[in-house]
Amino acid sequence: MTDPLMIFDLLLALAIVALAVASLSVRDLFSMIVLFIIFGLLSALAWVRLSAPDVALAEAAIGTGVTGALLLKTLHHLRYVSGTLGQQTALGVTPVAPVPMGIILANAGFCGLITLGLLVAFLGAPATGPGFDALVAEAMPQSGVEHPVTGVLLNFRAYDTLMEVVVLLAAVIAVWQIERGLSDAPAPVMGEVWQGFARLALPAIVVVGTYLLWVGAEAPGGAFQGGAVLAAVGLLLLLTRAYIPQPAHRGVARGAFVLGTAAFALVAILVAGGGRVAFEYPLEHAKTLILLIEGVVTLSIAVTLAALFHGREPVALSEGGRHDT
Amino acid sequence: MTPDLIYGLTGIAVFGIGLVGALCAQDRLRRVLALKLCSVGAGFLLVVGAWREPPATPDPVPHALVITGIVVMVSATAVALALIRRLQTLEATDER
Amino acid sequence: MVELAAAVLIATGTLFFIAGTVGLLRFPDIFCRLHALTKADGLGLALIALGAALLAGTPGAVFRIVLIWFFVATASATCGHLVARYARQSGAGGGAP
Amino acid sequence: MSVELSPMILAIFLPLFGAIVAFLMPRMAALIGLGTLAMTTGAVIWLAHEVLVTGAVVLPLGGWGAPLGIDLRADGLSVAMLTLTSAVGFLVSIAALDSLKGADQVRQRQYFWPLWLLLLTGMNGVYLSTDIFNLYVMIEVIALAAVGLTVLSGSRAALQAGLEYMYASILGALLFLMGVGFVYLQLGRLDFAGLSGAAPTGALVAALALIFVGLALKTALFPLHFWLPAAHANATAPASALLSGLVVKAALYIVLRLAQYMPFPSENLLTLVGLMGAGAVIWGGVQALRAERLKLLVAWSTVAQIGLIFVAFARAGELGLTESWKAAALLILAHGIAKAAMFLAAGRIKDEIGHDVIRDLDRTPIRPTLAQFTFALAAISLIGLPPSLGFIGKWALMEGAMAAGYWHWVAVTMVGTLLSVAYFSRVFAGFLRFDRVRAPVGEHQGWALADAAPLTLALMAIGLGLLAAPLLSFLEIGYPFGVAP
Repeated sequence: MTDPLMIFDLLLALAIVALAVASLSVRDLFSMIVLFIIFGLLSALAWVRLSAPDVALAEAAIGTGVTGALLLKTLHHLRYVSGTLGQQTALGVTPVAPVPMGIILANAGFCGLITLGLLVAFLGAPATGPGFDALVAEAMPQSGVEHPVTGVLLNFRAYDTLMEVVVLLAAVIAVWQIERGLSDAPAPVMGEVWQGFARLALPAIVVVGTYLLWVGAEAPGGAFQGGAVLAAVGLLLLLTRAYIPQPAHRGVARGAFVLGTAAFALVAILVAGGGRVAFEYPLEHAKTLILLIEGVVTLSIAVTLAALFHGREPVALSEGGRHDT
Repeated sequence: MTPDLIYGLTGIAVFGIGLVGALCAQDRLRRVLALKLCSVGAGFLLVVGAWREPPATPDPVPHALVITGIVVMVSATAVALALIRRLQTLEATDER
Repeated sequence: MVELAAAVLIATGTLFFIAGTVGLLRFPDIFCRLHALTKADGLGLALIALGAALLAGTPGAVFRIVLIWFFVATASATCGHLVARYARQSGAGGGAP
Repeated sequence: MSVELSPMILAIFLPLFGAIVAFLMPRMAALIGLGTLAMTTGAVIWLAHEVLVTGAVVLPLGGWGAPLGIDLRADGLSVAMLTLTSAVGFLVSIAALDSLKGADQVRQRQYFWPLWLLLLTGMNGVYLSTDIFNLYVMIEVIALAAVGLTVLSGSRAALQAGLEYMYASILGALLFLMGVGFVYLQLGRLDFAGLSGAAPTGALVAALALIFVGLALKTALFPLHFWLPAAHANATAPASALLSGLVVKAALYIVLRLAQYMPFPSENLLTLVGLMGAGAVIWGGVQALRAERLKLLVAWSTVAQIGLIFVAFARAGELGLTESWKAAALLILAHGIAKAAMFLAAGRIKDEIGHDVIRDLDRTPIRPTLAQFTFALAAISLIGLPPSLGFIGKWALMEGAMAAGYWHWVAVTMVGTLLSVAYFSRVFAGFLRFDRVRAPVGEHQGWALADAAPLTLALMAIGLGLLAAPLLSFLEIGYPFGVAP
């Protein structure tokens, strides 16, 4: 008797592929984004089925949540700027020099070839490569945390995680440099019920976010998932206009962006000494150091993601000005 | 038909769809979305590579890599969307 | 015994979800569809949450399930209100005065 | 509590801290930027000394060792790239001090330095890394900082070019990530030591192909070069010097490094790479001949030169791979220095004459300035006239091709050189006013401080040709080809 869960896997896999095709082929931009968000949530569910709860959490919170919010904000900006706010469907703006059909078909064929090649290579590969299981299991006692994924993220491959936070910092610097001044597509006014919901949800989100950060040492969770949930606090504040970014707050915001990277890099350097290399935490302090880094990085990620959602440096029009080059 | 085979094929299919979208889509937002599909496809592949038969726990290293990949992808998407918003503003002011 | 009760609860919950989806597909305009969605799915979710709570071992898990139910219920109510409000304002509601 | 830091850690963390402090204090960003660059150059020189004395230096981060943790490794090639990056970077920064001092360039001045230092962090990280997923994260750091620099000018053309560049670099990075996924699927480990000596099975060949296509997209190799000319031509002068001179080199370095570890599966794949390079040389040359503006011409010549580097890579077939990476490395160094000098000089020319349309370069009243002289010097190295480093690189390329009997690559190099002479002479004709309108020649322009940086770079590009022998022996230190480090 086939395992019932396998039927569920097959259905989920079909749903995911169908949603991917649908989200790229539907004409209306708003339905494209909604289909993409459902695709993201279902792929998070698929990763739970592949017993990867951390990744599912990260995909749901960051990959779908924050990305979905960014896409919706950009769509709102497009409709507001092009004056089609009232229209029901927002169709994609085709560029002035559309690429001839021949090149598009050639590209599509080229991609089909690549996908076919990948399929053959994937089926040919041995089912389970040797992998790092033994190495991680043997090194976990010295890592200072119980949960293996957090151990890998913040101890064995801490250099990767530091550079990932640097990527986030580079993103917020680039976004602040691209867009400046006051938002020319203000968030729509959404009425009292929404304000009530936000007032109810905010404290709960803060508690859930901090819980996610704290539980990261023993169970799925950690800095990035907690940071993304806490970023939702920032999004809610921005959407309900409870907080409108002021030019005066730029200094604090810049401090919060760099806090995570600076603390992580400093800890990584200061432990190097007395026979230890960079990123080599002394065993007895390992847990406290990792929790310190995780806390600071979470705060930094939350503020950075909220700033990426706000999408511009809050500069007073006089100083920065819309027309400065 | 173990889960890792099913989801491995899904991952490659999603990567292919994203690739086609990234190269053939005309609208800016759609291309950003297609690239995000590619990144989910690549994530699928790594997580499938980490999956082990149920009694054994999966390999944690690719999980950490995919989390890193997701955060990197969201920052790249944020910069691309900021560029698109800025271009929209400039194009709108030029038309008026 | 507990498994049986949980199975029955989850089955009825799924039935409500199916009813909600059929309502979504069949009803003519946006307000009826919203009605179907928020009511049927809300009840369906409550039943499934109850069934899951029966199966959940530790009290901690039960508390988390209740928390989940509470947040999804409030969120879906708020979203229903927002969609209805937007539909009324932009007149896309289809026929409603 | 004494903290002993290896120069490799300093080379990566100094620019990172510099970027953080420069972002926190925008008004003093220039000062912090130059200070950080000086310190980073010091760290690179210290690392070069260590590599000279003890050969390849390996630093297991976190003390975990290769497969589980990440190792940093510095050998001759990586230190040569680090020196190129910090030397060219330092001089471009001095030029940036001058070219971004305009009253209306407040925002550009504030944001150039944190983005440039993050770019430096990413590049130093690429040159020292031995883990392919770590390379992916570093490529993303470079990509985001480079896009930030491309759109620094804020004009609509720069933003459009920046968006195209963003799409191309994200797609390239994702192809690279998919390749990393397949390498993990096949080998179960992600570091270079695991790659060397691995039997080329189906998944590994697919991984190699994906990684190469991803990197070809990032280095703008011929069929995938569509994004480069607009991005490099529309950026501000220092930004385009960094983009063309240094950013493209990081992806080229990764191709060289992976070719040293990953076995090339077959001969005809290598000839395909060579053909793509040849296509780039010819197409880049033709487009440069048709270019209207000076910076566009220089950007198209980048496409052609990158094609030449891939031809150098494939010049002696599968057997010659152990030698041909040296010709490619020499060409990379030569192109890095000369192209940065040329872009800075093009920026200076535009400042002085007011426009950079090639056709009426000869209608300006002023006599040839120092910037035009620097442009000519840089062109000498790019064309490959002796004694410049470009000549040494091309000579090593042709020598290897002749020895292995691959005469067609020699022909391609010749055609490339001819085309480069053709499109550069279009510019020189304008400088020296040979034809058409005899514009009245005005008084001599004084030598500006801003010309110092491009001139030094151009003279370096030519002078280094004389130091080719020690440079080649330095490149071979700690050389890992085929041997696990």
